[in-house]
Amino acid sequence: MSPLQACLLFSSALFSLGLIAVLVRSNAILVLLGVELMLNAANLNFIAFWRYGPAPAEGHGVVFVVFALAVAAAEAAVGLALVIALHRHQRNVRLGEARRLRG
Amino acid sequence: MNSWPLLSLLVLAPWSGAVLLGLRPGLGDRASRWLGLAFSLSTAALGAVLLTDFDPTRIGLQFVERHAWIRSLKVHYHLGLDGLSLVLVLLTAAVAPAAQLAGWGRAGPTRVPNLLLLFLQGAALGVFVAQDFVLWFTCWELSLVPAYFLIRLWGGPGATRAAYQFVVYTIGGSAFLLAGFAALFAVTGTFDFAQLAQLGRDGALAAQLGPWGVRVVFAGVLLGLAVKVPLWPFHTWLPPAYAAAPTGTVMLLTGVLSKMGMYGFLRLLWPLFPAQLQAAAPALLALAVAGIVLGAWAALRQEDLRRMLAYSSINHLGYCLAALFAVAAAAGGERPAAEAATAALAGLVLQLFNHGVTAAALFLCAGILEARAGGRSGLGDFGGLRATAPAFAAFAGVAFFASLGLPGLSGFVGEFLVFRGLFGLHPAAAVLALPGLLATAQFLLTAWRRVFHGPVQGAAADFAPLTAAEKTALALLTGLMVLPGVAPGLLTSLTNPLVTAWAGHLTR
Amino acid sequence: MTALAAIALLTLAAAAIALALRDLIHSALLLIASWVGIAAFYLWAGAEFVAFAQVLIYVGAISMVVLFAVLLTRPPTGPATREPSGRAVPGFLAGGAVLGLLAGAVLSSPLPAGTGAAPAFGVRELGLKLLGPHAGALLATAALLTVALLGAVVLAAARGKEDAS
Amino acid sequence: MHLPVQLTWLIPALPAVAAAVIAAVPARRPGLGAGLALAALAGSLILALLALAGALADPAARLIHTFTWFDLGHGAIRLGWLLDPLGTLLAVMVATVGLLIFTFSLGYLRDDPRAKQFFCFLSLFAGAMLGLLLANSLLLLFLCWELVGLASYLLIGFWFQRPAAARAARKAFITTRIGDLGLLLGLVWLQDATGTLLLFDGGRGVLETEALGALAGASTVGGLAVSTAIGLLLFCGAAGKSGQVPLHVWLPDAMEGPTPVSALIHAAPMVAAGVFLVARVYPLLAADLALASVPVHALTVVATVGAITALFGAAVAVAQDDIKRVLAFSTVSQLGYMMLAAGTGAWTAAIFHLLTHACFQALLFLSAGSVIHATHHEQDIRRLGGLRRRLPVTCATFTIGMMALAGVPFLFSGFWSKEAILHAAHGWSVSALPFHVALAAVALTAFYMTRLLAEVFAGAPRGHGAETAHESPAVMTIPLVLLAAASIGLGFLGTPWWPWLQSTLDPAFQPEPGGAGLMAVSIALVAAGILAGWSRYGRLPRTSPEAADPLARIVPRLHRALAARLGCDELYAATFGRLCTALAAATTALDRSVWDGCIRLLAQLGAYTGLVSRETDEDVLNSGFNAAGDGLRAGGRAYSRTQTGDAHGYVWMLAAGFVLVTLAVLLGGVR
Repeated sequence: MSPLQACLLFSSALFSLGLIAVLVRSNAILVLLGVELMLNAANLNFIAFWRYGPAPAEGHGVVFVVFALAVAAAEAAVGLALVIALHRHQRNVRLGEARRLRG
Repeated sequence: MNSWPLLSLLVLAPWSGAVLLGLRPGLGDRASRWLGLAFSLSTAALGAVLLTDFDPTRIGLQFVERHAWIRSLKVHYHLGLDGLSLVLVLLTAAVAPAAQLAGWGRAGPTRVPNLLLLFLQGAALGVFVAQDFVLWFTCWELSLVPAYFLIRLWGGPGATRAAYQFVVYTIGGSAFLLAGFAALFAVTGTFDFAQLAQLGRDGALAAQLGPWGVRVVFAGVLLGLAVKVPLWPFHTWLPPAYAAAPTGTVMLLTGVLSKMGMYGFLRLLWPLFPAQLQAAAPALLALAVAGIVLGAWAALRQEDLRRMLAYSSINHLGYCLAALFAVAAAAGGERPAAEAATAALAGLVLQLFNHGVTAAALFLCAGILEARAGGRSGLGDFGGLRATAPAFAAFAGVAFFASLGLPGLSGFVGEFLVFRGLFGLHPAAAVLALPGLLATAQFLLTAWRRVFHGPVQGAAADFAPLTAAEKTALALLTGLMVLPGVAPGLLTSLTNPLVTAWAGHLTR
Repeated sequence: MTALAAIALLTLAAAAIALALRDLIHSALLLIASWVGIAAFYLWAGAEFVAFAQVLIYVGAISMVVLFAVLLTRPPTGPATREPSGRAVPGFLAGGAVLGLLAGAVLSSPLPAGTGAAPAFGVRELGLKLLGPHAGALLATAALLTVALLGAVVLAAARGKEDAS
Repeated sequence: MHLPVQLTWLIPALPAVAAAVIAAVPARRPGLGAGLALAALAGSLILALLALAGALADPAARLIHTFTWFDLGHGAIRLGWLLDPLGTLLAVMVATVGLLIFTFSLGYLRDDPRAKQFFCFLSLFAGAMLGLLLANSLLLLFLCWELVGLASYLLIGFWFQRPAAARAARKAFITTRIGDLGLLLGLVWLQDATGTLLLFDGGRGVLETEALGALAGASTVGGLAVSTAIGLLLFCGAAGKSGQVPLHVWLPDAMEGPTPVSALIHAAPMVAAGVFLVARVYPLLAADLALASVPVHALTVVATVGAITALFGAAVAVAQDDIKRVLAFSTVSQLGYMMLAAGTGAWTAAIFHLLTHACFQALLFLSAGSVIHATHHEQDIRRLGGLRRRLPVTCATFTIGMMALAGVPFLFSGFWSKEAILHAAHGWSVSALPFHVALAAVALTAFYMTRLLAEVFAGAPRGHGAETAHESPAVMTIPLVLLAAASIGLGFLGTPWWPWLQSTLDPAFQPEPGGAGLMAVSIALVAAGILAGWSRYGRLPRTSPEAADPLARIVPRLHRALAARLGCDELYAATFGRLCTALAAATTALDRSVWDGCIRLLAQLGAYTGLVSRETDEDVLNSGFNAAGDGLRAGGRAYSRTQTGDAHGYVWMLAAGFVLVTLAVLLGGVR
């Protein structure tokens, strides 16, 4: 098992954990945190491929992760604001009860 | 050499005045007037400093300020001043305070119009000293905003349409300009005028753009500038705009803003595309001569004083364009034409200054007439004014005869030098342009006769005497019409080395 | 490799426990630990700047936001209610399936071995890249952050009408 | 004591500065303005006399002073002053006549509230005129030339509230400007060809051998030598200023100004400027004489135009009824003589006639002014008459002027100068026609001047003005007497036996022998003219203003045509005037319809594109889209049932989709 594969397995595991959290938990905050974990897993992949990839001097992976971090920050801010809005609206943060979007 | 950032101050002083006026909404009319005048005079003060520190024997830019601005686009905050810029800065210094003073007698709000005038002044100064396209173009476009609002909000009848036409026309022109420079940047990677000019002289620009590319870009830039000056037949926005704009605005429009286009021709089009301009010059020369002659004919037909003066502006700027195109056409030609080219270019610069002052004075006179005739400015609305307002008639007479090219006043020297150069470079064009001179005399004297001579009638009967502000503005402009007429060396010495160098490029 | 294994184990464990806990405060704190683990991974991989950014953004900023959100949305009485258990089993099954698929894919793919040496890509190089070829994206990100901030403020502060309806 | 050439500028500057000062002093002090103007001009006269003395001390030497006006390129635009007999002599003449006219104006405009302005304009005029005469640079000359035009515009339009005066002023300016444009073009051409506009510059001036040779050697359009073309262009300016046919139309109209102005413009200075210019650039005009190949010599054109003008003016003057108009056309005719003389090579004779003409024409105009002043602005000779007794001094001076103009032999100056011209025309080798034309004009001149004299002074008063006339005050009559003396005396400066003037002006002048026969012919013609005039007008004076002119009874159609000035004004109005109006209208229409039309067309095009695209959208595309839309809506309704709004549900779907895709990739080998 090469280091790259190890890294990728690590990220896969993290991704799956996030996915399970998203699928199972009903608290909106935790769902959001699951999503964050999945995002982090993706970032891990970028770093791994940059580290062991063909052209590390170009630094594409790092640059991408930097942008992803910024976007994640934005996403977290908006997401948590949404959670607060949801809470104001239905007095709890249970995702299952937020069904206004039903078609 | 002064270590102050004089050119930045030059541009920012009127703008800071505008900001100051903008921040004080409750300011009274009186305070607004004085503030506007004071800040518009800043250009005169700084211009005097520049004039004393300016070294007329040097050809290149002086007072240079250069800082990186947007690194990734290689845009610089690059200001610089040569003889041509200095002459135009001095012109602005003369016209802008007069334009402020022109609004003193007018009823209605003063704060916002004065604010906009100051803004316009700063933008025009920015155009004259910017040496980087992005900066230059920003100022170029910024000048439209206040002009639009001034015409739209405080203009006479038909102002809405005229303002709209003015802005759409000129923005339409500048769109081509911008597109052209975007293409230039794409191939050269620089916005700096000096670097671009160097590339243009070497022919590298044409090589990089390809034979068709360079033509398209040239045409775009040409169109943008031609609308601004304006070159006949791109002039149709001008008479309505000049007829509708309030007096101070039209003074700046004709005195300063129309020079921006000419400045663009000299600073951008000619250095960047010498070969293309040379190829197109005969056709453009024909258009310029058409502007001279047809502008004067059209002025002969106008019944409204302002429209007549607007057409006379087209006529007078036609001389500048004709001089430039004749010089451009002669580049590398058979005739060793350095002397004629020098005369034409020196005449061009003189004509720029003189037309600015003269046209501003003429429009100021028209504005004074209008203010006393309840907004009318038709030639038939007056008569015998010289009897009821001799002082005003004297001022107006100087302006009329300066515009007509009477020796001893400013108009003559420029026109003589332009004709001298034009004849040396392109005799047929000079001969064809002569009827323009005749028609100019004809329409100016006809207008003079109808307004000032004959029995007293119309609004001339109870003509209120000139106010102190009007007298000051008129006296200032009159002085600037007499002085260069008697001693043109004051101006030509500033531009002589520059002009000689330009002409020297031709014979190389 | 051992360092990597340790980091991975710690991170995964913290994340797993965090997601299983019922008390949101605790799970948030544990998640912070997991994020620190990820930052450690970045350090291990030689991307110091990203590591610091991870610490600053996740450990510093997002965790605070999460804690605030938790505090603001905590039900007035008692701890969080129990999860409905009906989704748990299929959830774990699905997660396991995804993990299996990914692991299979990773292990079966012919991946490049890499140089092994940590690449020389420091903060200076990163800065040059960001303000050189990626200047446009940087500006766009700046705009995005600003807009997101504004949006978050609007969403979180939109009282009144929303409540009345 | 001679005037240093460096101080030449003082001569024109004194009146010019006086004009500026007068403009600045308050209107309440008219006397101050007049005094200042007189003093300044007197100063100029003294300086001009000093300059003349210097120039006469050595007529062949030219005193020049050159200075830089402004730098241009590697060179400079240079101007200069020149003191030679020609310029200084005319400067003395202008200053003297001007001084007399100024004095006369004191009386003439005593009651005019705007007298201050009048003296301001007069001073400006005198300054510009003196500058013109003493300039050593064609550019400086042109500058002063245009200022002279401005001053004459202001003076002709002095009573600007009269529409006729306002129109006449404008007409004068524009008509002369037509000629001036030719002059300007000539200057520009000269500058381009020689690189300078200085007349004399130590061998490099345009009138010096080197430049003249180069100019005559080069040829241009139509086979003309460059010197010919430039000379003709310069002559355009001279023709405009000196009222030569066909640019003479402004001159009679210029009578609308006050009479001293008429004297100033018609007699001495202004119209003389054109003749002076021709004399000044005579070497240039004559440069092509040696060339046989050129199609036309410049001087031939000058002589031809001069001959035509001389005859035209004299003929039209016969049938005019306004006292000042008769004199105006006589001026036109006399200027034609001068041009004729210059064209035939005798430019010294032209200047001689210019000097004598200045005196007697000023005398005539001022006498006419005296008549007009005395008769309360009555100018129609049919309403005058019988003024011999009421205005004895004026009558005497007018008679002297008339005799000088008509060329009454031996005593009067006009005789000698005209004799010199006829002599030159007689000896002209190109054609004898101008000589015969000039002879005809001599007879006509004597005839119409006798008519004028008889109508105004003989017989009985025929109008209220004439009946109540009183002699003018001394301030007006003294200048008249002085001018009358000069009209007699000046002629002896250039008699065939002692041609001092000619040889002073032109050191190379050689008097041609044998003029006695010619003199006899011209004396006979003058006598015939006077007799004919006397027999028609003096012997049987007109009895009432309405009575028909004797000439109208004999040749009514010719008389009508002459009275209408041969329809020149009408012709111009019908051709150039119409052309101007039409061009102006066409240009405006071009702007309105074509260029604006183009813009509007573009706008319309945009609008049409919009219209077409809208129609297409609605009829073609929309129907299709509507159908598709209906289908979509149905599909959407069906699909929307899957949208439970349950976030978890969505994530489930995502996960399932992910698994499916991954499986497809792994198992299906999709790359």
